[in-house]
Amino acid sequence: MLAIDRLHSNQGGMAPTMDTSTEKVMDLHAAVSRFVPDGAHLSIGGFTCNRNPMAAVYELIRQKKTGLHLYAHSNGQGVDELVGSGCVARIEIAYAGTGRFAPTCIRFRKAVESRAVAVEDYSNYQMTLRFLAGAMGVPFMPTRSALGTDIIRRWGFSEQERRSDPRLPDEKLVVMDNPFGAWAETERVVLVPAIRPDVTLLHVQKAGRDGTARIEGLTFADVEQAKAASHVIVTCEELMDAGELRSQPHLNQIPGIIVDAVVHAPHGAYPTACYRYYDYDPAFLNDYLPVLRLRPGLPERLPHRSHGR
Amino acid sequence: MLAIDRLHSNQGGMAPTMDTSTEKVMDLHAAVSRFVPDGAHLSIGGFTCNRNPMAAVYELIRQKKTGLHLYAHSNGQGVDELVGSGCVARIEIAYAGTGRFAPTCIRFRKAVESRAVAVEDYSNYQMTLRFLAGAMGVPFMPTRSALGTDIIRRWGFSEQERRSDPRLPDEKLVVMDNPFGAWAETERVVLVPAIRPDVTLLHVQKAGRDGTARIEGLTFADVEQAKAASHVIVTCEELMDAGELRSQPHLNQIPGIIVDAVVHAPHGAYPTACYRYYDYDPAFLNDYLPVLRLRPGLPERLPHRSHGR
Amino acid sequence: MPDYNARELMAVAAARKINDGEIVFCGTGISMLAAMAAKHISAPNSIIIFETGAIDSQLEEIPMAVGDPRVMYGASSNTGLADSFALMQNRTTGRHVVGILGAAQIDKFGNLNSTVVGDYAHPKVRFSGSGGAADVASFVDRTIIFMQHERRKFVSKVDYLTSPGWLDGPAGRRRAGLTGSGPSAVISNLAVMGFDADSREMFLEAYFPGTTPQAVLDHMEFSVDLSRARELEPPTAAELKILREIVDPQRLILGG
Amino acid sequence: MPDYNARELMAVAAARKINDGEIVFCGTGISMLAAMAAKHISAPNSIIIFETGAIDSQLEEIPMAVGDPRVMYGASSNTGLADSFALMQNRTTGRHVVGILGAAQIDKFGNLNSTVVGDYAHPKVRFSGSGGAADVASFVDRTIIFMQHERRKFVSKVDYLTSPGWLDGPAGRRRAGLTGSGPSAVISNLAVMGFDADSREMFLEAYFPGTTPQAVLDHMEFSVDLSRARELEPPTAAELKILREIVDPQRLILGG
Repeated sequence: MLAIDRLHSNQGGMAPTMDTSTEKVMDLHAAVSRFVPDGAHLSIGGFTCNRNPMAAVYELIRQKKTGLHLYAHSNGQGVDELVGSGCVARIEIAYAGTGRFAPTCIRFRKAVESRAVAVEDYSNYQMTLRFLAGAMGVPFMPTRSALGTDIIRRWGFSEQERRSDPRLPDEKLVVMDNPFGAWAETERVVLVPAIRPDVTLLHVQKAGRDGTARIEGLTFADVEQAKAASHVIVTCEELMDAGELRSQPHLNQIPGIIVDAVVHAPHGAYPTACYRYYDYDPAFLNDYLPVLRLRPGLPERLPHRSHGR
Repeated sequence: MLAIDRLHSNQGGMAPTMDTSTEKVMDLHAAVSRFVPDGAHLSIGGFTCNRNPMAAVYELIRQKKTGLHLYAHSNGQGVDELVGSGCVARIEIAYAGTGRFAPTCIRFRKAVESRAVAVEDYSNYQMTLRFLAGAMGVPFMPTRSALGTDIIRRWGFSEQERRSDPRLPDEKLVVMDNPFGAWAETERVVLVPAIRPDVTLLHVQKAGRDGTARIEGLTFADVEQAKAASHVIVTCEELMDAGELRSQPHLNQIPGIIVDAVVHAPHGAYPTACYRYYDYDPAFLNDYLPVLRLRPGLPERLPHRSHGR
Repeated sequence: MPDYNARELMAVAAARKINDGEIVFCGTGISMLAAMAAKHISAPNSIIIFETGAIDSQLEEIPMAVGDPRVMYGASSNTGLADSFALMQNRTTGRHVVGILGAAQIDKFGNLNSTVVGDYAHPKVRFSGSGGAADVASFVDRTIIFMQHERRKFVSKVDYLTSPGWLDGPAGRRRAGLTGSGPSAVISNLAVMGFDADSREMFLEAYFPGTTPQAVLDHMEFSVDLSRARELEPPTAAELKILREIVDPQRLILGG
Repeated sequence: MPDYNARELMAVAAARKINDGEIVFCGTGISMLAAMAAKHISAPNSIIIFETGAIDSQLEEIPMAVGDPRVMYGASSNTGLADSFALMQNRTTGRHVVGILGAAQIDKFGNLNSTVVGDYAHPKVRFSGSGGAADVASFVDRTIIFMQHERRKFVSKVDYLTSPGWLDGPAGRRRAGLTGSGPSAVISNLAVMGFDADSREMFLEAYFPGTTPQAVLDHMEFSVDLSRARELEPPTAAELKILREIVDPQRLILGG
């Protein structure tokens, strides 16, 4: 049974499902239309200039998705393309930037300044812990990160907006005294709430037809983002027989059962890097800024250069 | 500078230190005498019949360590040998047993029944989360595990004992309403306190002279136990040049900086298993029970059979 | 009708309780046989997980413990305890898990004791302890429990409540803060017990061929409803063939 | 005395602040040069970590971002964000970390803004955001901050407090629940600033050759103590040789 057959509405989001079948390969168009409705709560993997799921992002843009609620820690090109293309209504994020190239995430910045998107700020570790809490099925994780700062004090979404939306926790975060006294040399913690995205998009090096996925090199928070989500779309450089990946199960971070769609998408992270397959493309990333300044309305012009859909 | 030079007393335990040097190889006698004083709070890696750090355990017994406070999730032979040899005063544990062989952990059971050791019970996941909290430097982790059970209600160490011992948290655990309402479909959580062992003993397949360590196959909670500890002793099947391990850093779970001593100890998990090196020894484990019944006072007789120290 | 022993009958009875598409949390021993047999009987898309970190094991040889390296064979992913229990606590995956547990004592609400007989502070008998049982029983939507049917094991009140069943009745789990459901079946060497959908109390669902409802009751400290009891359908030749030729040809768990 | 540019001077000034045996948390750019140079100057047993998961990187080529695969080269262990920040929050390892940060605004207590200019709800200018900076500034025992010395950047009050410095003074961090210490130095294109051990307020520690204490002050909205200021010792020939020939021979970060 395909996971899609079990989809039903849940508080306005998509109900979590699980799929133990062994054949989940589909094309990108099908995967995105099935699992990413308008208004979905979405998270995307990767970090700044590395392993952003760009093929899937461009497909979201082609399908003119709107009203997305985006969760990101430090995401660069993927976030900027989605925001710049008008797909995103709200975003919870720690950092928008690509590194030394187009470090300003210009379309994200512009959208925030013009209030075209609502933004709420966290730190990288807070976002990581929030995905981890979602993956672990607990409502929050404790940390000392950002105590005393405006990250704690200033909320991006109002209390009223939170309370009227069952897909948002009622509090941005909660500061609490340590109930174990000063255990772990900690007097106070901030509890950051779990994120449960409707869908997480990842680009990985290798995936099996059953959804088993292998990331090579830095994993960032991809594993936590996938395990936190109700649905997972994995795009991959190499589509493999599951048995090949299963012969070394300790190298696979993503078990097949949490994956809904596997898409073969060579160069699917381009223009960001995919370790052992290709580096980021500095020329593309350098061109992005002036091209956007000249032709802000044409986000689809660029991706054609690489994977030509 | 060797970590030992920086040892100083801290609330009766050993102060946490960190060692960035690149040469940490020593023999087992030296490692155990330096880093495991009587009364130390100790955790040992492995799970039931797999990768118990037996060589290090037998060295603790030879050095007649006493008053140890032991932390374990599901540990078999290592726990039973330490308890049976009178090294242990208190133990926090989820499960004592080896699997189908000597499943009763007979010396542990006898010691608890005769009150020769004080025991406090948790579940496997609670113990894992407690090590994880220690590794993450937070005072607790939340879970729904064991709500409504005697694991929550019955404490092994009294409130008075806890409050008079700065090395124990004042509470065994704390049940708390979810401060985020019913977020994550959770009304209530139990907070389990971080464990910060003075020392963790691990047996791994491969370690570098700088402390970098690689576990092959199941990692159990070894990584969390190591990162939670003030000191780490790693015994290994193969001692390697750090550069060899560093050429594939994604396969190494333990960064060298958290390790204090690396000991080359082939067959160091025997009679438990070490994946890709040897299986558990069913004959030894079957013999253990009747031999103990006949000669309970001779724990050192058995290990000689394997690594002959 | 073919001959069979109690372990074979228990393994088949449990295997029949596993639904297609479920995740089976396995302990050591007969629960592994049941999980492996289920994949060949009625649940080809069920998968097997172990608390030690192996997700979707293929189990070529029978592991002797959940810590046995053999649990890794052909898994989809292989890590450690933290990931494995997180998968059970996570509501997307956790609600599809059926946990197979065992214990030293059980009460009528399916609460389990695997810790002590006697007072916790002064135990008469100490057992191994919870292990992952309390976690599984807390997180997943249903559990199947293997027991030896003895009067001292089916008790009015467990000496120590290690793993939550239905606690004190229908609202017990919700009041305690547990989200999943409780036990769905107990499989012993004499019978299969169910739990009433309203009262959450144990009842006799089926007694093994060769025994009677009253004989089952004689092995329990508390009484249960017998009105729904039927004789268990014995293992079929096909089920026994799977168990004996595919699952455990060396009879490591099935015994002699 | 050899010629050098401002970046070279800043890199050397920061490298000198790194102690042997410390863990250096690196961002992108000049902080990487400083960390790499320190290993060759005075801190051979210092190590480099990245928030993206590389622990004890050897950095053969200069990465262009902390997400660049090049950060993994020769690392002792390589995982992801969760492990990397846990290492900083853990008090055994965290207290040995020196974090190198940058920001758009800084106040006299070393509090940093990398989020917005103007009101948070109606920003005049939006920046990239905290990234890992708020985490590092919260966890570790000391930080070194790179800044461009401009009046709009050294401000009386940051528009948004992204990363905690000393907050409102000596007791600020403790009151907020933070355990580590705050910033120990600011290195700009004009000067090195310290923080007073009692008041935790910024003071001028050293001004770059070619500038004056007053000229530094002219580039700040708030005033600082100048009484301890000395002229910074310029980079030695040996330091420049390390920077130019070993650390960044292609001048990717050092520039033309």
